[in-house]
Amino acid sequence: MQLNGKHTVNAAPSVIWKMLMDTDVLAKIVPGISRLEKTGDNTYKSILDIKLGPVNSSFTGNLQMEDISEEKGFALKVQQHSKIGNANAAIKIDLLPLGENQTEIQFDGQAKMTGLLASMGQRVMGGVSATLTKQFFANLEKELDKQ
Amino acid sequence: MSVRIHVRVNGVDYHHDVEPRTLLVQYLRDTLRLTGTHIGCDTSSCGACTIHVNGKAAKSCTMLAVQADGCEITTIEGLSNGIELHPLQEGFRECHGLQCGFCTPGMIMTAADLLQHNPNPGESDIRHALEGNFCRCTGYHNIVKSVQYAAEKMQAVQQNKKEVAA
Amino acid sequence: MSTTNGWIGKSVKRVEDKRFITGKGNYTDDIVLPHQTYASFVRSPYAHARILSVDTSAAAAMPGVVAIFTGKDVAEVNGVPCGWLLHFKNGDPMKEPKHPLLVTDKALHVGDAVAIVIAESAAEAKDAAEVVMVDYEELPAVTDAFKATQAGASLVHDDAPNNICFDWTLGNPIEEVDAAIAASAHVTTLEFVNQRMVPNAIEPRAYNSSYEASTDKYTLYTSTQNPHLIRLLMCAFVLGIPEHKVRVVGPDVGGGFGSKIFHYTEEALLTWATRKIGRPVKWTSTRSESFLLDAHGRDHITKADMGFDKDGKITALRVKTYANLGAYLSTFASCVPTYLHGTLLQGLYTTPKINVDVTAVFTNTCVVDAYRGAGRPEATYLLERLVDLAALELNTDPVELRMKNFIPPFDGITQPGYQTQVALQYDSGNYQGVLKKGIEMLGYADLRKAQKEAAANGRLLGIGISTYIEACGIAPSAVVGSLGARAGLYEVGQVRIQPTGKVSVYTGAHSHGQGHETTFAQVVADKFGIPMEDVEIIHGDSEAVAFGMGTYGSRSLAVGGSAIVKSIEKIIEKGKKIAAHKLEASEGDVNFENGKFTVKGTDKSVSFGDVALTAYVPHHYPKDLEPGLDFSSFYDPANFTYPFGCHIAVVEVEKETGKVHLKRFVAVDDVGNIINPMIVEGQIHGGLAQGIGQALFEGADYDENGQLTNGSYMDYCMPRADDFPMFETASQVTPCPHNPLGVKGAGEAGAIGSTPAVVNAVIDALWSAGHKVKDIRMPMTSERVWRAMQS
Amino acid sequence: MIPVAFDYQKAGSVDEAIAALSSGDSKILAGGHSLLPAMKLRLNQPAKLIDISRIEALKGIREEGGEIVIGAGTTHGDIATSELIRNKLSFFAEAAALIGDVQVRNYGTIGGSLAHADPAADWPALVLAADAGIEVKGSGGLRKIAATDFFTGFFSTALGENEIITAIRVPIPAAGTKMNYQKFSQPASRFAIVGCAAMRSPDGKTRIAFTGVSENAFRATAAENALSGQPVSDASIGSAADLALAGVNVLGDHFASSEYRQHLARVYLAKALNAVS
Repeated sequence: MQLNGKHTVNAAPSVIWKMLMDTDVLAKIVPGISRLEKTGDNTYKSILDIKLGPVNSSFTGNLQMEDISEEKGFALKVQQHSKIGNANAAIKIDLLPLGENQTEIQFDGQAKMTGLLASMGQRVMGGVSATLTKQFFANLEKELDKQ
Repeated sequence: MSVRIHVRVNGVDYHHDVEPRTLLVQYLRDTLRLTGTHIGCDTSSCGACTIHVNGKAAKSCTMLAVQADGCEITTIEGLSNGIELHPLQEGFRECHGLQCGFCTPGMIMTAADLLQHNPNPGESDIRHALEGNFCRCTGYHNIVKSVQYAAEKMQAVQQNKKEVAA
Repeated sequence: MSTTNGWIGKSVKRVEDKRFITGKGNYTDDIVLPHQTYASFVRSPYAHARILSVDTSAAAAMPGVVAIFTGKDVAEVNGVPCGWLLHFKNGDPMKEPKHPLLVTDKALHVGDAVAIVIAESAAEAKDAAEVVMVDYEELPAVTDAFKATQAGASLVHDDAPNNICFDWTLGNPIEEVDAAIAASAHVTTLEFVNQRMVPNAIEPRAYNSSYEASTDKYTLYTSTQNPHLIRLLMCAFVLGIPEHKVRVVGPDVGGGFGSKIFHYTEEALLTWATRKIGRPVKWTSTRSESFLLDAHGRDHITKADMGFDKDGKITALRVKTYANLGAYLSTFASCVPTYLHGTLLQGLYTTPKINVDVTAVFTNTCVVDAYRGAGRPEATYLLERLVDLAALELNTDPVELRMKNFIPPFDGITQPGYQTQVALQYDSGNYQGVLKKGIEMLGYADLRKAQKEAAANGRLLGIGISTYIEACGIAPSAVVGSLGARAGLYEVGQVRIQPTGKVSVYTGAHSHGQGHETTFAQVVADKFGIPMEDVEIIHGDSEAVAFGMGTYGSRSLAVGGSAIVKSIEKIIEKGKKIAAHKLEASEGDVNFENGKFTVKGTDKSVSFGDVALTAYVPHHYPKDLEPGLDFSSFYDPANFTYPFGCHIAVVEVEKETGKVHLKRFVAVDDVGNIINPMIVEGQIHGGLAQGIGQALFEGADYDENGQLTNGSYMDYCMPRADDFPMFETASQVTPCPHNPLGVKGAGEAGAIGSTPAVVNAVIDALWSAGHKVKDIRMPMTSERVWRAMQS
Repeated sequence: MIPVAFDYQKAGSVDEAIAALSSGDSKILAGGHSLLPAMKLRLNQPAKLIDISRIEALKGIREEGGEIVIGAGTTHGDIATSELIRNKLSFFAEAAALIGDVQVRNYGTIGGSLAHADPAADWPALVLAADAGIEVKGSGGLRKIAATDFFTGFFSTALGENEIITAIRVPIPAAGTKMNYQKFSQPASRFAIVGCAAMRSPDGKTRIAFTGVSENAFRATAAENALSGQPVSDASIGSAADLALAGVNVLGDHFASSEYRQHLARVYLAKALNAVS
């Protein structure tokens, strides 16, 4: 499954960067996170509760940030396990400054599903990814407003 | 946690404690040992498990046994009186509407629902009514003919009754 | 032996129906044994993964759990075997990696079983299986048969370089074929995919195995098409237990279409496990599991060239196919893309030069094996698409082009059989006859006019023709043995006359929808001149029936029926001896007719029943004759049988959406002599639905990671009642010259001719509007057809 | 085929069901035809089901104060065959007959379908085009949510955590209003790849809604405005389609790519509009 898109937020890349690197903030932004624990440099252990229509399941796994380029971008690796299947994703995230207080967040990557998620979920996967993305940016904006 | 249910199946009353997660089809097959109702899929698509609940066709794999509490249920085993065949059963035999027989009980129960509402269905009515029942053997051709046979037979019986009454 | 009382050829209503229409069928999942336990499997969610660890401790503590076994527990047990050994072109044997009952190191496709959990109830088994913890390391997967052979592709089995199981060729030397193609006035070329099909018998596979320690006997109830073969393979090749201690029963079976021929790992594992735990173990596949595990069909990637001379005569055919076998070798996997495909590439045509080259490939997908038609649909699809496309390209009529190239009629008796370029010798045929009848039924000329008018009005009508030939009743044993079969392909038929003259017939063929209990009884009643209700057909139980090879490849009547006829002949022969003694005549003067033994030229006779009674109460009996009237025969046919036919589809394509509407379907089939026209017609109908299903609706899709992305009825489109018109069928009869019934087989015909007919019709519709597309990938979804119209 | 174990409560009244809902991880069981299939596959594992299928107050179709009121527990089958619906809200009957199969229509309910908010379900397009109100009840009492506010995203609605849909209230269309629902079905599941519902009053006021096209069903307001009071022609349909789909995230899947689905949306909009003009 392809995951890509972009979103413009009214904040400088440095602000966004700080938020993305902050475990507490990240836990609020990533949709469905019920627990996020830093386990090392740029690695996290996570529990995600995904409730989307027919699918309601708890995912456990890791988030990892690689190829970190300060305030510019990073690669996010996600490995999640659940009883209904596993999801692995590799997403390149780039922050592009658009003027002083504006950043375009670009993301581009792929997610792989296994198990029931793969065999039963095709009809809804497109919607899942679009929705999770929307939620992510909505949460991000909410956090930005708070700051 | 078990839940007490009372159902009337093919005219017989049953009282059982069932786990809430027990599907009606599992209750019929495993508890009552009425194995004429079959399970062919896990997405409520194939219709092999079709029975009548309070006179209406239902996929018994998409209903919990607890939901059937207090209901009147008819399965393929109860469609006829055991001696005479229901016109649909007869139709399926006369028109070679079955091969392996696995989808047949569900197919007959769905067709019975159709004929209750539409005693004189056209070919396309029949085909549309059977969209929730898969058959892999017959190509449906003879199933359509079987239902037509039954419809004609049932109408003839009705007509006969009317004439006798008159 | 002549027909005696007319049962043969009658549309007798089926005797098996009564139990099915009243819900009294007895399918494997209906059977519950005393102290029954239930199994659930832990299956790999990855197509290719190393198994780092398996932790069953939490599962073992779950309520109701009786036992859990992992790959380590069965590491010493053999895997399930392949029944057909082929060799590489260089003479090396094909790669035959172990197909273990449970995997230990690596999972090779999604659904590969890692552990079995056995519990007191199915629900508890499922709950516990869910908490077995398996640590996987995902490995790269291959799914596409061609890509899997390319450099750099990851390996499914370390000992099969380039993922090739074997390569294989048949026909004329490739140089000759290349030269003939090069010299042709026109060459039609097609590159296409014959997609992967999921058989989808509506009854999911189910097994129930039990073991009795006091007698050291096993019983396995299995949803199989061939119980004896399962017993043979399981006992001799997998578990190493003596066959006489194992009873295998195939009770009522809810459809097979090939997928229930094969010996599956679960059958052997349950039989192994029941002894371990001392209780019966039952497993019924869920539909989700069926999608992932029941051997799929087809999956060829093919490039084919057909050459024509300036007069439209076919000059040569060259075929290169990559056949996907899946992750392991299923029971007949190796012979399907080779001896059941390559040998049919003569089709109905006089093509003088043919070469076929097949590369059989392992991938990280479900195994692929015989599915209704098995190899023959692939061959027919290829030929009939090529011929129809050539007609479009050459701007000639597809009927004419076919007629021009057909092999002339031959009966196989006064005229010899037809020797093909690809090993087979056809038995008898009249190919012109079926095509002629087909276009008459269709009203071909008028329809062509209507098509033109429709095109002028912006409507897209298409007429698609396909003719086909198939090879059924695979035989003889010596020949198939020389081609690699590890078993004989005869059939067993025992006819036991009871003392009262009633007849019990034991056949090694297995009925799972074909109606043997009726058809076979018709043959027996007819031959003995007795009522049908005096005949009982017994099948599907290894303890009742001496032996058998089962039902597949449209073989039951041609081979199994012939075995029964052989036994009937023996009974009549012995009966004549008994009758001669009773009638005080010489044996040579006794005739058997209409259920009576009579002395020629006299009115002296004795009934069949009297003779039977005498055989069992031999008070006045020939001295040198044994009592009893009970014969068993093994019939090994002299040749395959070759049914053929003509299928024609009429479609309308929605211009705006690409949606295809099947308006009419005409099928004229010649399956030799017909015992029960109603049943034959029913077999044709079912085959048509599957063949049309392949063209328009069905197809398994794996993503590049080896995940089956349409593994349920929500995404895999099963044909439904409202997808079809009424079928217009007819038959022609060209008897098989080499079996006693003159029958050829009807089980697969419908699925063989119909697929190319529908695709040809859609292509024809598009050409009628000027869209000169060569191919649309099956299934021809609305989007694919729409896209074809955009180009 | 076997759901994870759960507790079960049969609710005798809406209030009882609402009270039960607040007790944690529970789900409402109405017809069960969206929920049980997911539970059988263990895609969804609620701890408790609250069965509202026996609550008579949730069933039935009636006319009341210029509205047609459809109880949330009314089955698709009952809607398809209701005389009242056929006479006054014909496209509801037409659409109902296209849902699932006869067995599903016999037990699946309109309320269950709306609460589930499957992006390819039929009802959302209908209630949107009919400008219906969704009446819901929670611990805070009864409230009405406009259909246009109800579908908030992918499988998500404006329904509160402890709220239950009680009825669908549809303003009775003015005499002479034409309505139509056009559906291009996914061939396997028969959910909508594209469903388009349209309604046009004699004075040309037009309402259009789509399902199946994007993450949730939506009203094509800009297209409605452009068409309202204007004649329907190939040209006006074409520009309405442009307006309807502008900015819409059109889904792509196994059966229809985004591009093809967009094309179908245009074709089916034209079919629906031609039927109501």
